[in-house]
Amino acid sequence: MSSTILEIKGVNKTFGGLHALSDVNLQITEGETHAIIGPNGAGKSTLLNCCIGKLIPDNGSVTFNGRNMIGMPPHEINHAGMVRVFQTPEIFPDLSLIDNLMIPALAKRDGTYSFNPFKSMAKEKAIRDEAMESLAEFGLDKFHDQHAGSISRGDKRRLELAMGLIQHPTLLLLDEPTAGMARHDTNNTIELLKSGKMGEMTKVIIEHDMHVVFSLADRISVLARGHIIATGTPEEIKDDPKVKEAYLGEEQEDE
Amino acid sequence: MKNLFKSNAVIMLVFSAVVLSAPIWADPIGANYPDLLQKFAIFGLFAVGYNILFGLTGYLSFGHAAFLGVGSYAAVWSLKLLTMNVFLGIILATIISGLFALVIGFISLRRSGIYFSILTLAFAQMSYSLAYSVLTPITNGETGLQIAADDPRFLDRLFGITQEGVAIPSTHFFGFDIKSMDGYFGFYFAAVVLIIGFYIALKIFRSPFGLKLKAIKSNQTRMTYTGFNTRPYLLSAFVISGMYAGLAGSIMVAIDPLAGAERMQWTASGEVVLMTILGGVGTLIGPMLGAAIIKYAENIFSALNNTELTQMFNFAPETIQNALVFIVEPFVGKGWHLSLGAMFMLVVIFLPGGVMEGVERILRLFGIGKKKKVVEGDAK
Amino acid sequence: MKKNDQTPHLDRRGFMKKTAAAGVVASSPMFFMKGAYAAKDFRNDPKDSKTVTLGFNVPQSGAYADEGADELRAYKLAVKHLNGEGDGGMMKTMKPSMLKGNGILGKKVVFSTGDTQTKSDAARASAKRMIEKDGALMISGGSSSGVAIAVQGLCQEMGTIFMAGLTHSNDTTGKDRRRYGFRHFFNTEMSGASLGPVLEKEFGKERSAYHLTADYTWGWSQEGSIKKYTEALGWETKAAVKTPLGAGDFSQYITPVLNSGADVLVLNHYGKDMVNSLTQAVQFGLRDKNINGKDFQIVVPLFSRLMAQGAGENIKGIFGSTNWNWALKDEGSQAFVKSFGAEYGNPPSQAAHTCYVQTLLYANACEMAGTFYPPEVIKALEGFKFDGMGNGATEYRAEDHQCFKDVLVVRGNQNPNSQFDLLEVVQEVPRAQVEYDSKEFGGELGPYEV
Amino acid sequence: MDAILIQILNGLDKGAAYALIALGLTLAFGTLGIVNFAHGALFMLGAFCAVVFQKILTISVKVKDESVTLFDAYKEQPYLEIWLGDFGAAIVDWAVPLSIIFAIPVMILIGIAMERGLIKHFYKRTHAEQILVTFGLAIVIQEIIKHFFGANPIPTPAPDIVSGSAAVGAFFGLSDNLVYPWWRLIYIVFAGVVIFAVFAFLKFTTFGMVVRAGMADRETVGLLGINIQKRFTIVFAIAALVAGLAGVMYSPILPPDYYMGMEFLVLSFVVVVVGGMGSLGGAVLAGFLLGILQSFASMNEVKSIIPGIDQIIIYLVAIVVLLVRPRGLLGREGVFED
Repeated sequence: MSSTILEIKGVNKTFGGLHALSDVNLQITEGETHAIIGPNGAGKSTLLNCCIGKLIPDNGSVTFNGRNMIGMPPHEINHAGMVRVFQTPEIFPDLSLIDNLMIPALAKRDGTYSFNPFKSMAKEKAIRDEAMESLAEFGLDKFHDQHAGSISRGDKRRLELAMGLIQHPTLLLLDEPTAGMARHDTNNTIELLKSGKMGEMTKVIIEHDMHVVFSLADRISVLARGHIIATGTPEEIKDDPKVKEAYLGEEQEDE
Repeated sequence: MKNLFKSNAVIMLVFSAVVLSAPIWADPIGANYPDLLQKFAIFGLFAVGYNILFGLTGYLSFGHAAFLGVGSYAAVWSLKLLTMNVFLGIILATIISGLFALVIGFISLRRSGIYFSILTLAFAQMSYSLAYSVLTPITNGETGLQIAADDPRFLDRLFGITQEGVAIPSTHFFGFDIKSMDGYFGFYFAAVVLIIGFYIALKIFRSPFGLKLKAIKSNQTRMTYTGFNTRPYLLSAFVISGMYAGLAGSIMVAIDPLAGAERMQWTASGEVVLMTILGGVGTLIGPMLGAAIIKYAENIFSALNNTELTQMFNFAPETIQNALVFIVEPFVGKGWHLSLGAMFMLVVIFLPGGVMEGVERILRLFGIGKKKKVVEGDAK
Repeated sequence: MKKNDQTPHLDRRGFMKKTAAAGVVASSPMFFMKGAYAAKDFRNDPKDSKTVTLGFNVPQSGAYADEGADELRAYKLAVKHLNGEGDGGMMKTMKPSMLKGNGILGKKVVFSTGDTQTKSDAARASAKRMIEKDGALMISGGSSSGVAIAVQGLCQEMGTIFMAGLTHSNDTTGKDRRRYGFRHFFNTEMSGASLGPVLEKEFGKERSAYHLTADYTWGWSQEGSIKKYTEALGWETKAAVKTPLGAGDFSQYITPVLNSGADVLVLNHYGKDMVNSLTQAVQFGLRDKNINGKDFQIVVPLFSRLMAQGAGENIKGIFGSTNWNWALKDEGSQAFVKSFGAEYGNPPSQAAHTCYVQTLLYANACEMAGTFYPPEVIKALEGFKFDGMGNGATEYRAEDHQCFKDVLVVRGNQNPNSQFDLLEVVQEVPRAQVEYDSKEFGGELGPYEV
Repeated sequence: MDAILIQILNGLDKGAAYALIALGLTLAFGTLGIVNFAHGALFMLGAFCAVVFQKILTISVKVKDESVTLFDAYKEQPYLEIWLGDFGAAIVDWAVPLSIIFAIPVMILIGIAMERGLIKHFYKRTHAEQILVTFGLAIVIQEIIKHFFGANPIPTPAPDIVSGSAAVGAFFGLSDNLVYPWWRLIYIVFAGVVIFAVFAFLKFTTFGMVVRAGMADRETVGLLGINIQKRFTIVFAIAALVAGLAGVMYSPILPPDYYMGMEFLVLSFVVVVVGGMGSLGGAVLAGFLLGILQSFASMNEVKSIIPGIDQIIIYLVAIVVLLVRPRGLLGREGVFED
């Protein structure tokens, strides 16, 4: 049995009078792909934000690799090995694709701050090669010197994934990696997330698309109105009456 | 071929050649006299440094004139208290303005966007107001801080260095009188500092540090989630650019030992912002071009009068000559501010990337230059 | 004149020796033609040129732009007169005068102009341009003491004579005096000395004054002088409050005056500050007040007709001092007003007058020295006594390069006959009354040769 | 006590001016996202509306002053006085208040022309570019004014009847020394009326609702399918009008000159930021607060403890507010907060 990487214990978060998260408990074990599903407004993004330091929960604990993450600034959480991939691509639109990948690679090497104004970028061959390799992996190498702002939306999503991956995170948090994608692109992304290094990585995926969830997830947690109402294997979740009631019904209405 | 033009050595060679030959190419445009050439170099340096903050990180500071002022005052005090050798003054001024920038930057950088701008503006205006009035014992207020014959100059005295036969000693750089060569030594001195400053800026632009600053400008939130603590990066850029400003201020003093409070006024801060945008934000050469254009307008346009205009348009038949003089006259002499204002508007409306964009467009027209806009300084 | 004749021979010989020793004598063939004076190479020596260039450095932008424009008009007129054009203006009334109306030393006068922006840096930059690029042999102009002192310092370094324009701070010829700088305009000390007795006569000995002072060197200088002379009369100084330069709204400084028990308000402001603070003080009803049985009074120590226009009706009856006024009836003033009026259709301001006179004085000094070589021109100006330029018999004191002449105490005209008729001259305070010891404010002129 | 009361009045008066200028600035910023460095120039143009109107009213017969022979000096008598006698003189006397009628259409036209001709092309540009172009515009406007009116301040007195001081103290049974100029009291009331009118307009009209919605969330308003473009123009015209009116009424206090707008520019930005970018109520509150603080800081008692405090108080307050409460006094959470 592999060990627990991320443990969320009794996390509460309220906005004004609204309980976004109530007593959320969740354990992510090493090597698994864990999907968090739930209707809109269930608190999925809030939970993610509590993990990466964007929000601080009112109480409860978030422990990652044995370290308490609460109150830690986002950049340190990143270095602890928990990396988030954003739903809407948060790339560097004014920089070239290769630079977009070199930045996270540099973060991995240089830490949260390093002052090296006289080092030449031209001499950063190792970093550049790594970035180039990663671009090739995602089929983006042909655009490497284009501005990231100018490439297609799908390419931006792939770039976003590549940026997360190049940091070799211990845990990758994916926020709806296929939202708004055409079916064809979605399938490609699923393949990408399943294969190679990506496949072996511990991942938390927030996803709407049940097709994606059931293709990828080892375990699934269902979040509704701030509560985790069920956690289990895809089969268990499929058959859980509470889930059907709270989520799947609504899901069908959506479509 | 392309790579050749992008190598640091070639850029520096071309840049140095252009800067040092300024007395030759500035002659036909009537700018070949020491003071203006010095101003080109000094404000070029100021703008190059400012661009490290504004061009790379996108943080719009309205308070950089304060650092220039602090650098000037520090340099004059070094001349008064220590030695007439400007070397020490320049070093001290750069350090002190850096410290000053550290304090102001530390506070101001707790905010971003327009709030950051207003914070820096507030600090600079406070510095100016105080320097003009309450701090007169340190700054000599309205008159400005000058050196005097009876200043202590402890270091000079310690080593028994005196300048014979003059009431007020002149500044020198290890024995080379800054005023020698009819003032051209002062220009070459400033030019060499500019070249060094430009080289450092070039290195910064092309370093991982510079790339990270550009990334902050592009998407600061993402930088934090990518594992960077952005505030120390911003503070470093702020302090570096503050030190450039202080350095520029001290060069001003080295050439002309006087420091006045109005150097710190918000309009002076605004001027360097305008220089940078006018020339082209984030480009290496642009800010210097902007500085040269504004200083040229200030010094040359403001001096043109009817007589000179008439001479200038001598080539044309008389009616056209009169018409030309009539059209141009409101824009020069006492109306030189008008041409400055109009120029700002025209550049921003038609060339959002500043003069550098214009240059690039022209180059593209001739089929030279790059097809696609790539952020300057990406050495490949 | 006398002083000039006495130019110590020693000096001349000393300098010749030096030149010879330096071995630069051979550089100029002029040496043999023009005698010893021209031997020394000096900056912007016109040599064979048919023209000589003067640099007029006036504010063309900012708050003093109109004053600057008036100064420039005066300079252009002076150049015309020097070149023998126009009616000659004061050249005909100036005594003694060696001016012939053929330029200076036979060379036609041309000029270049610059914008000081009323900022030290900008003023020095434009002065340098005129010296370095346009070859100006003399710089003149300006509308503030900060600028005057900054440019004067520069001119000392460059070895170019500076004939100050409007500058009123004691420092210009006090602690910041320079060998190459000359001031025709009066200063705060003279304002105080001239105003004191008039104030005593008009308002009595038992007054208490409240000062509002522009918070910079000139303001302090002005405050100090007025305090010194009013306190000598027995006036009490209730308070002296510093106001920021360009405050705009002075209400928060004016209201405390109401309850202070003071019965005189002294506005040590100039230009826009003066216009605003005076306008607002009057709005606060200060002038209608009666304190301890005395009518409340406002004093503006340095009056400028040009700037006072901005205060409109509010200047009526307000006392102040001024360097010169177009309504003076002496021959020199009349000649100047006549040619200025004919040329531009309006009377000259005090700034215009001082600039015009300075230009003529410089030209005359060159003629007297027989050379443009600055040390000799300086010696000709030092101690030079003249008359017929307004303000009566005048002397350029050698020790501090300050002109001593009559000072005008004026009052805002209650019933002006025209838009120019804003000030009435109450008294022409004789020169003897405003003279002070040259060592009073310290300072060192520095060397003749740089 | 008197001193405190009167400084509060001073503060209200200053605050009234600050609030009026900042109101338009924050309106333009909140709705249009424009950082308008030409806003001070609009204030100045308003003041020059009073100058121009006064000049028109005082077109005069020139009677040559025969005592002056060296140049032509004239004593002037306005035609209005000749034709209409005392009534004419009264009109001339009331030039400044009357010039409001002149300023309203002029300022609205200037606002529309500015927005249509220039500002609207800059909605999507960076703040830095907006600053550069509007700063350039401000210089151009200033130079044009300087070309026609010179650099000296031009006196624009208040009507005779209100040019003196009101015995405020006596009225409230306090000290007789407590007097305050009528015109400044009028200015405070006038500012109150204009501020109220702007608020009422935004609160009770459909137009205002759209504008307020736009200030809350610019993107969604664009999706409502309303002709935003036209409304933006009107908003800018209102901003120009408010600045202009502030200028007209301020002209008896501060004789107008071409540079006066620039002197208010920095200050008005500070007011806007302290109040909260895009918050109208914040601008008004911050205007009055800074006005009063500035008045108190100028008191001798305060200055003797901290010299020079009156020169820096505004900036000091701005720094403290921005650090402690970055969204400004009344700025909404999350709006322009960083």
